[in-house]
Amino acid sequence: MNVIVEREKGLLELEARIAELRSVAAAQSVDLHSEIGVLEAKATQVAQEMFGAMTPWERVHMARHPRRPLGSDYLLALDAFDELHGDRHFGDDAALVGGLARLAGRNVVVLAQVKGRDTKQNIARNFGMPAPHGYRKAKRLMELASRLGLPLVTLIDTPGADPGIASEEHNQSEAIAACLTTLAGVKVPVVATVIGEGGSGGALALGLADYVIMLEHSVYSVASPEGCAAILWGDAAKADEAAARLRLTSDDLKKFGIIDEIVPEPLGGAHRDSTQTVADVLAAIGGALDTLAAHSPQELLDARYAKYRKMGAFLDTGLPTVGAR
Amino acid sequence: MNVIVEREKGLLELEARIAELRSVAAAQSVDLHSEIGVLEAKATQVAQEMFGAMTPWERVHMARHPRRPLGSDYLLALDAFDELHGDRHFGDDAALVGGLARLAGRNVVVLAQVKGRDTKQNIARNFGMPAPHGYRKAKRLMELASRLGLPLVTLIDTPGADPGIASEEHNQSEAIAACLTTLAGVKVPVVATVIGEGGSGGALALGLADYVIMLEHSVYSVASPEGCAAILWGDAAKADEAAARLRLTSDDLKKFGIIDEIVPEPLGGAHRDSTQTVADVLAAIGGALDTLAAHSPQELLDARYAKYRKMGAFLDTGLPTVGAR
Amino acid sequence: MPIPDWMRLPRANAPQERDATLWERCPKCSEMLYRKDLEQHLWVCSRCGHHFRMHASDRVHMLLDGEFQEIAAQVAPSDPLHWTDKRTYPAKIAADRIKSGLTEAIVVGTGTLAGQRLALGIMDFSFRGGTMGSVVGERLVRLFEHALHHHFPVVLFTASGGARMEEGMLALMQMAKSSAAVKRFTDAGNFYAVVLTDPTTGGVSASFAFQADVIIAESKASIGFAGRRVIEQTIRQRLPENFQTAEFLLEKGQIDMVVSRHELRDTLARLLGYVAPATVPA
Amino acid sequence: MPIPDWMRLPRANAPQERDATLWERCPKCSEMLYRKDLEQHLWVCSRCGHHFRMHASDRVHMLLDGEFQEIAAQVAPSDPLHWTDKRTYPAKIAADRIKSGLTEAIVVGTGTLAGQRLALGIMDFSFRGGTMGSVVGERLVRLFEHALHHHFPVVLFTASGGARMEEGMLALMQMAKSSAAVKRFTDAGNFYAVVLTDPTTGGVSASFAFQADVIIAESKASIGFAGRRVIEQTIRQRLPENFQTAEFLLEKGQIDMVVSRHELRDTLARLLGYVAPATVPA
Ligand SMILES: [Zn+2]
Ligand SMILES: [Zn+2]
Repeated sequence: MNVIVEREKGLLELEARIAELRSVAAAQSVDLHSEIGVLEAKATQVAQEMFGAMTPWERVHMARHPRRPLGSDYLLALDAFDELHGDRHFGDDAALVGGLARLAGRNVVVLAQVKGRDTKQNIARNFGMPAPHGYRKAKRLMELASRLGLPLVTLIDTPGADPGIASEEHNQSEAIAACLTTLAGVKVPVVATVIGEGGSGGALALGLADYVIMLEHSVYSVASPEGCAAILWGDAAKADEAAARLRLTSDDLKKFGIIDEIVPEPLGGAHRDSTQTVADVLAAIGGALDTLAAHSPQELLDARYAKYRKMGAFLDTGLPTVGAR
Repeated sequence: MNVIVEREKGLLELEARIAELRSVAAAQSVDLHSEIGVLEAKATQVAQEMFGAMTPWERVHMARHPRRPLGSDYLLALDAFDELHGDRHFGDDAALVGGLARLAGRNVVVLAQVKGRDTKQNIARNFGMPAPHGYRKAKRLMELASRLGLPLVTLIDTPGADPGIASEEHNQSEAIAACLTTLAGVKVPVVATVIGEGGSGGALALGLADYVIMLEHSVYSVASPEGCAAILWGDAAKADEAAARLRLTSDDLKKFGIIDEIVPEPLGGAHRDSTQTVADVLAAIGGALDTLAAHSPQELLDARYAKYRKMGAFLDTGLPTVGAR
Repeated sequence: MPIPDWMRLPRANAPQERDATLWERCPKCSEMLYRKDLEQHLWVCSRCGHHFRMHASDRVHMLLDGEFQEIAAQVAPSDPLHWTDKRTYPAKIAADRIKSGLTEAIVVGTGTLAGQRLALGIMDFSFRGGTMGSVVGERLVRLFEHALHHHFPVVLFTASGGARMEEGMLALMQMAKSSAAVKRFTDAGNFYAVVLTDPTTGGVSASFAFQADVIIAESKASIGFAGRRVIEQTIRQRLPENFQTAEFLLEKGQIDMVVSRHELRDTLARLLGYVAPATVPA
Repeated sequence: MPIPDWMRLPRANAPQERDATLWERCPKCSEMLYRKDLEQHLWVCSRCGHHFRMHASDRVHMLLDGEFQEIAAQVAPSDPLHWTDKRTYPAKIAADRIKSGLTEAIVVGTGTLAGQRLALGIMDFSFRGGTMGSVVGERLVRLFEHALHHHFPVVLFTASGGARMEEGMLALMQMAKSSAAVKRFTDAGNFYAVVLTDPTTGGVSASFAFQADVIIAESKASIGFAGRRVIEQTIRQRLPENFQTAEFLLEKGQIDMVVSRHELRDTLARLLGYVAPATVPA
């Protein structure tokens, strides 16, 4: 059960009533101006209270909202997109879609993790969890982008890489690991955007980038809050506490220097205005591409190495004074 | 039924009788000197008649002789060999073995197609017909050789690439095609040797090389004589005629410039002295590596391109006068 | 548009099933189709969508804005093996020239597609079953070298029964020769797309056909390494209907897209647009 | 041989199951083994061949000819998330230091193996389950940079439960950080071998563990991306016994070889010999 879906029901009722009053007013030429004004003020107040300051756990649910714009919505909004299928060896993975695209006046290669909107779609797309042949298709297209000099744009939205038997048999570890070395070496700008759930290594496989954007209420985490809670407290119900501890929100991650930019969402979440949200994200990506276009391949590679080289928090002055010696 | 195996029976009987006489002579201190001499002369004469000039079809059978030294025999004769397994994605193919090796004082990466010696081994090694994951392991090791600066040594002995359902499902075409582009681009010397059957594209996948050696009675063909006869005459029994037409012997191929060196076999074929044959082949490879070692990576790449660039026989002066216009 | 030599070969004069009648029977659904209509519909059956094999010259017309500058047209087959089976190799070549109106199993050259210059190679099954011999290899390499020099993208249409037996190992070596040319071309950052048409097998599928950046297949085209019959003989059972079809390969992750012939030109135009933003005057 | 700091940590003084007794019970066959014998046998059960998890310092002694020059020993964990669950992160670190006698889940440095100089990194499951946090990432990168500079081969021993939760996304980013370092190192023509030991999973398996030129696994080691329990919960059925074992991975083509611990040093010596022909004085 999604806590945001539950909580926004009251707001949706309020908005339905406003719409109803408006149509009554229009149809019967009654002046309901002040009644509507009161309800609108109320709706705004409710929305502010609900969404003005969300807990990390609420933001996890926002990131998983069933009406949140999906990878496929972004692909549809591109100026042009031609999907390229398959890893050439084993299969085509609908959970990780890639192709040639035009975005903000540039030709790019785009890679997007895509969840389904309903159960049927989710089964076809394996709930957005890529298999090894999905990551191998991604690697193929990363190399294509690098060779053709096309910038690489990735959209991240996955609970994690597929944890099934076949995926282990086909070496999921190597598939993700190979994406990471490939991204470390591509000679073109790489812009990654977390648009929903950034679930662990399966997300990072598309996330080693020159510039990383997060949609405001997306989350990006070393482990799912449920999994983390189960490990730490043997109790998945403490996921809300784990969500808070993991520092998985966009503002936390910006402070840690793990992401570079946050794209704000409409009050109440991206799904309240999907079209605008998608446009805002694509504009942010376009801006990043403009900046990166000024750099030579070698400059990009050096800057990318330097960026990840300094990631981490540690002491470098000998043993810290934690614990006894 | 192998025609060479059939025909050498008489010779083997003769040799057995000589050995028998020798042991009788030794055990009973009888002087059988002249009898043995007569038989030895006879054996030499028989061998000369049988093997002095073989037809292409006989040489096909020599190349397929059940006691011919196999890829595994060469690997065992290396100064050192550590097998590296698997394509990292799908499986390990026993029909195409690869690893790090020491040969003639050099560290190299070796790739060998390996048939079995008996039915059990042949099932394990799929009769020397590599599957896509075999060629992908080969590609991985070619890239490793190139990156580490280790020369690449390949040993070719296959009826052809595996033609099964799973191999088609896993894109046998692409697996072979990728070996070819990879070999075209490796920055190290490549020496290929046909030690038995060089069957079509499945053999060529290891055959794009700076220097190509053939063991005298090996064959290297665009199609199997049986397959060729079936296509041309609808009659696989005409394989002997096809074998002659296809020009698949080492001397023909040397004339066409397709191979660079022929390593002679003992009279009667490589299996008559496997140890010596294997040593001769390894020495020839060592010699080729010595020559190639003098060249820079760029020189190797340029020479390799030029070598294959000029392969083919065509007219370049307009339409030839074949047929009517 | 100046018509290249090979298009002037007396194809129409030869008695050939395709040219002899006003009507064609669809091999898939048996519908009788009026030949003029069929040409207009790019040789696609208007009833069942079956894609007929298509002549190289028809493909050129279908794809290019106008002129086709052929390359290496004068490169012609010789007979290095002095081959003969039921007929001599030269006799086969001569007969296929008349039958197909082509000088070899591939034509290569340059032109523009939707205003974008490209190097184009088209194989034709009607010449020696689209087999690859020395001429196919040489023409391909000259095309890739020309395209490399001018930084043109390359688009190839494949249709092939594999390596050409009558040239023996010289034919097999064309796999190596063309692969080396592809490698040089793509390593330099150039774009190479292939369209696999019915049928694409053997030495062609196992070399340049599967080395492209983007691999398209025409609907229902039969594509594979080993021939269907060889596999059936090996495994001693019948293969499923869709085995080695374009659609099967898409499902197995082997190709990027299956495209109907009607969409092919637009698809190629878009793909070229991604990699060659600067258009040339049409 | 000067003993590095981390070997001087008071491991032996801590009350710990391994150090507390003269005898160890084999978790596989239940044989009681005399601890001194077990150490002599490289922590391999003399009855059933079970490979015990091994301490990093024991591995160093097992592998190197003599001295181990530790690198980045002073790089130590901080607490960027101010993490606390049942205990604080610093408290966990402090406890594991005493328990393991290690300053972190990896030690890195240089030495010679059979006369051949190498850069060596050894993870130890007894420190935070071998999880990768910022210190593991930083020490790894310093090792690879040092090896790149000196053109040494790198050999890593992995043992890890994955990324370290207590450092959140900073831990996950070590996958990217270490991958970038591996890429630079191998692109420059240097040799990198890994030995996967029990267990190697998650963020470590999905980064530097599977990026090596040669991948060895110790007999019976458990190796995989997702944990066994996660998969069993997902598919709601029990996995076969050998699933995710070293032997299973070999069969599936994922690794180059499975090696018994007794053969490990000789195997590594041979592998280093192929890529570093010039030996240094031992
Ligand atoms: Zn029809
Ligand atoms: Zn035991």
